[in-house]
Amino acid sequence: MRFDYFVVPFCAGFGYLIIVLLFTYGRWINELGEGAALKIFKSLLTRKTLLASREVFQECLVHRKVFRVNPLLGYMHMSLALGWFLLIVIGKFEASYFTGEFTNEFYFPIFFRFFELSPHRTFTLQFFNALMDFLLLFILSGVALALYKRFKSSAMGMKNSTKHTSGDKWALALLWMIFPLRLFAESLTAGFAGNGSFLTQPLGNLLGMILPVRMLATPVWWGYSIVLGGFMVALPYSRYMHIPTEILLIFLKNWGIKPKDSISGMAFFELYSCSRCGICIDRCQLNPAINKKNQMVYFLRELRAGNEVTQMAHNCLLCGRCQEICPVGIDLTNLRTISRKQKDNAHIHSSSYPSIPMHSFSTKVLYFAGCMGSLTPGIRKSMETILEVSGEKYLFLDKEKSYCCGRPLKLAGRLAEAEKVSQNIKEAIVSSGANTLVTSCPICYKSFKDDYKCELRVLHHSEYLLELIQGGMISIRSGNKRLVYHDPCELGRKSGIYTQPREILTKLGSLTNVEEAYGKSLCCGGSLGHLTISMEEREQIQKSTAEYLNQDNPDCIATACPLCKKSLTKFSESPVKDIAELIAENLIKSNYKDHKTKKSNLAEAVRIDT
Amino acid sequence: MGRLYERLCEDLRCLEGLKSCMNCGVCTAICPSAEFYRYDPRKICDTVQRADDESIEQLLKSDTIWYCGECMSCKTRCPRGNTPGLLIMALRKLSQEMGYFTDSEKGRQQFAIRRVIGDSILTTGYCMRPILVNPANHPEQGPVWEWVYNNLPEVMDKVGANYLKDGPGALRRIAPEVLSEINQIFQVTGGQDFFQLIEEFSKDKADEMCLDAGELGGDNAYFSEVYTKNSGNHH
Amino acid sequence: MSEWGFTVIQTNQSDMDQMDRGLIAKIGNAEPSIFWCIGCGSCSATCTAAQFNNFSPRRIIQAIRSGQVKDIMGEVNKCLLCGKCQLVCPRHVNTRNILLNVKQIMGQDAI
Amino acid sequence: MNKTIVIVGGGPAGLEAAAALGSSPHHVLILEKEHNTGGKLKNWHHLFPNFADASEILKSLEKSLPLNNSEIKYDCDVFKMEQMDGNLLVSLKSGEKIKADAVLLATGFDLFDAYKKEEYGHGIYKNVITSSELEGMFVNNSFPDQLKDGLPKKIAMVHCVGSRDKKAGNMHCSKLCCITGVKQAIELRKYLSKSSVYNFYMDLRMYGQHFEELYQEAQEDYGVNFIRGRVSEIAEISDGKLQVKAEDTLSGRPMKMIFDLVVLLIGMTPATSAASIAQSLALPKSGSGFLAPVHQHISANETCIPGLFLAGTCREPLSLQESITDARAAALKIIEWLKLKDNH
Repeated sequence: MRFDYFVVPFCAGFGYLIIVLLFTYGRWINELGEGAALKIFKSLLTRKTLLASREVFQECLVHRKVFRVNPLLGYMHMSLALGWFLLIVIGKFEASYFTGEFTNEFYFPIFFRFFELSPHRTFTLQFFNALMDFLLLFILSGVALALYKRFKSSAMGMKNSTKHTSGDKWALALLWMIFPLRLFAESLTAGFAGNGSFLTQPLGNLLGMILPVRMLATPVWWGYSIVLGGFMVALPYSRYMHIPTEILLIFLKNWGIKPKDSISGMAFFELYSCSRCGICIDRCQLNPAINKKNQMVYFLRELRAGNEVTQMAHNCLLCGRCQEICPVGIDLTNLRTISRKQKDNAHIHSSSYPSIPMHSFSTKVLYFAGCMGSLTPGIRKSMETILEVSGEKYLFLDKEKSYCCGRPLKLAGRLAEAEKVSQNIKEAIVSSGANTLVTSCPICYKSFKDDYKCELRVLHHSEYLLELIQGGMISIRSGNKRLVYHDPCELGRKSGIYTQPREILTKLGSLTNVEEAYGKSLCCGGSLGHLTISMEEREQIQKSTAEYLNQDNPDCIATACPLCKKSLTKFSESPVKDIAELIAENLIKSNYKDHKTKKSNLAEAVRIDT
Repeated sequence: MGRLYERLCEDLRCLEGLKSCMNCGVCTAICPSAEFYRYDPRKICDTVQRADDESIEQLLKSDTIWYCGECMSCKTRCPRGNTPGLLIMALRKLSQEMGYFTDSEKGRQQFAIRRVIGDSILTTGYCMRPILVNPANHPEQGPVWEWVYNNLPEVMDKVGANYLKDGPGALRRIAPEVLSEINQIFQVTGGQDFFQLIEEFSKDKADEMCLDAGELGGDNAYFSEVYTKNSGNHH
Repeated sequence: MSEWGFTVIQTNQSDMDQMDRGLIAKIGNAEPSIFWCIGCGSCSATCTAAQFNNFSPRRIIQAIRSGQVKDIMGEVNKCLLCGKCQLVCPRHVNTRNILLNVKQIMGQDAI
Repeated sequence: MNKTIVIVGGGPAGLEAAAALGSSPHHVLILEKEHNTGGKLKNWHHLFPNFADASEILKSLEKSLPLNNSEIKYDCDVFKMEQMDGNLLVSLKSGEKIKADAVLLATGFDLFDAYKKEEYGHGIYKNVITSSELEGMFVNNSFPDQLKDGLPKKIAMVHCVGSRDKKAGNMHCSKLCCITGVKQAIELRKYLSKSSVYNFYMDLRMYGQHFEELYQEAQEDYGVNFIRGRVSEIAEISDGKLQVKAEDTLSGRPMKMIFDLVVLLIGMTPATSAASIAQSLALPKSGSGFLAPVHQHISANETCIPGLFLAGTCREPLSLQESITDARAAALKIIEWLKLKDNH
């Protein structure tokens, strides 16, 4: 048996880590909730697992998403993750090949060059040796970059990098020490044993000229083992917990496990998967003028530390820009929302919110403008005009009274209350017999689509209007106006509707693209999700977003959300219009008369009295 | 502009009492009643000024208009020369004429007033006589009053009042020809009809409440109900 | 002797010297925009919840400012947090945050 | 020595200043951007609080222009001014440049663009009009059909549209819309005797002579209703009828009401035409963007640029009477300043 006392710190650290991880993960898996076990069992032997494995490779080792943010940053992450991973795997192969047996002491590959002092003669062993040196160099280049990033983060496209806690700094110091120490230990050993390769051997020879290498080697191996063991002990308490957790998270996610509405189980997997890379910081529009150190990376850190986070949880636009770029793919806005959840929850007076009275609905299409629509009557009026011209029979659900879809309460973390409020509308929709529900408000849309779980088709008006155009129900004049489209958060990032509005707009004029569009689209500042931000601060965001969209002096800024329209109008030089308004302006009304004569075909808005 | 509003406008007290209120609230600030009741002369003026019949009807059927003590403090303060107190009088009159007064607890007390004071005027020529302050209905007067009440003739003699006797002096008996003159005045001016109206509306209400209202006086269930009932909701 | 329902009527007049300044001090600290309200009522007029019940953000702000804390018990829970009040306010008052603060400060009392 | 005084703007303030400068030996040049004088006054029918005929007033203002030393140039868009050897060089959009010894800015005001308050539906619903559009109807006697038939109509007057409103970016009180609302309510009641008019207000600022009396008259003699509450939104229901939502703050209840016509009382906002001039001279502005004088109390007509003066609504919302008084005060300051300049 190959043994030396210096392996003890490493073994102890490793053992400790395994116990802690088993205990922690066991607890979280236990909290996944009912049905999770069945779900995992059912998915285990399906394609989902393969897909998850691929994702683990792409994200945990190669860090594809980080590459997309900045290639140098991506290389830095990849060199550390993939490099270290390969160092372990290849090291194992090397040791196995050398000893001729697969099973050997688990620490043996790691301290291989300490135990195997004879210079390697065979080509294969020399190849392994060179490969290991190469990997070490690969990792060390990453460590050097990381060091450089500490001092100059802008070099990797990050205006701000994470301000770390002292615990994280300790773990970081240990991590950075591991590889230089390994280099030194191996070089010193190579200095007297000659078992090094292209990196370690010359360095060893060099050191041998000035240092008593034989005497120094063992203490440095001790140091290497201590640092390695120390890092593993520190790992569960530092941001490096993300290394093992992220792998599990990817599998669980692919198997269809979702976080519940409290910080437990799956939420912990997400929470501990945050590597505190800080990429989210720059994406946050509240940064840096309005508030510092409140971005997701800090929020998750406080949450993980079990600190009071109510204030932090509320100080967020919930725009989802950070989530879009998060390399780990954590459902960040959801974590923020569920942290807003109040203990005393269900105290809303549900009886105060009467349902939409049920008349005999004979229409197949329901139109729901949304409560914000009453502040942007241009959109409502345009939709009425378009629907009338199209000849579609429809019912305007909230023409006279505004009803709340419940999403504002949900975003504020008052889930039970949101449920109660939405119940009434849901009943009216379900029992209406209609097959299509069209809404002008992306917030309502998200709510109807994801939370209501109704049988009928739920469409945002941009989807519906495109259908009407494609189906020849309405025809529009094309123009040559230069348009810029602003993606509303709730429609784009949250609901994935990007193409339909653009398709409509290309029919109406020429669409100019801006850099921050699609998933990267800016928040208009109107954010329903941020409850504590002051109007002055909102206006800062509104102004900068409006200025950004106006950069190429378009003729008109198009959007598809009443709240975005309202927010951008004040500061925009060019007019801000909803897609429905643009269509209504360019509507060809030639068929209109035919419809008008057929009175029965006309939409009839039912008076809704309560 | 509704029916009730137009009827109010026929009342001189309304025309004089409410010209153009600008909702400054000084009447409410000075009002002794507003200090204790949920009573707000400003709001009443505003309601009437809006000429909305629905809310005027609500007002006429409520306890609110009966909280006013008609002290007319409001008249002295109003910067626009309005008199909410006069407006209240007009509202009360309309409430009596429409029969809405029976809808509220304080309004129903019109019946007791009609029976006690109304009867007293017509039969004796006096609004108020000591005999009307029955200790059973007025416990607040205490035991001394009860003794006085039981020994009224002797006490009156002792203090030198010409109590219910012919000739001059306080509380003397009113001559029959004078009494019939008073009755005639009531007949001609519509006072009798007005009393009759209150009687009729009250009797309807008494029937509705399954209480007997009697033909005269206060010795009946409806009278004692309206006289003594206090829901405790007046604040 | 008849049964008499005498009650001693409490004064309806508010004594501003005795007003409860605790809540306004705390809320004013957390959300100073409460002092900017001019009582125009546009919030209550646009309010989605107020269409169906007697909820009135303006009245709540007024009650807090004049220390009539009792009047707003249970009121804040009627808010649907739709944020339209803030969109129409001519003085940029963050009404939603005021209501959230009331809930937080008053805790169980606010129910 | 005779000097040139340029007056930018031929509205009431510009005309009155020119008239006041008539007795001086200086040459007065009025630069008017439209092709006739009178500014906003020419689109106004009757003036508060005494229903004086606006066209009569305009006529008398134009009549008092001195013939001997004044000149009016129409269709002149002034866009830039520079300081040059103690004088001011006025540049027109046409390319022409005029050297002036003194300049009086009487550029007036813009009316608030009511579409900016989209929730009120101006430009979306045909029966939502502005106070200035209503005045235009009175001037041209051209009322839409739905106002002619003599049936009872319900009309809402919405106060403070775009004024005292951070959302509209205007923190100032335009101060004249209150009395305009009262005046127009009376006019509507006179014109449509069966109509009822409701004024929705936050505060009624009846600061001027006879304003409060007119308010009282509106209530007593014309039965105009006043509801204290700011309108939050207007929605069109069937047949072009408009549902107005407000809180009746005095009774503490939210309310809705259906109207046939809604008149938005739009206020005065800083004139955009003055903005480029102010920018070229780095002239300071007040909070809302009106041109700022050196001292609000004691030198309200003077600016920090020597030889540049202000008169009328370019510096704050003013009534006609105040504008005219202000113009005269500015004229006096100009004469004083030119005298001082001569002595140096």
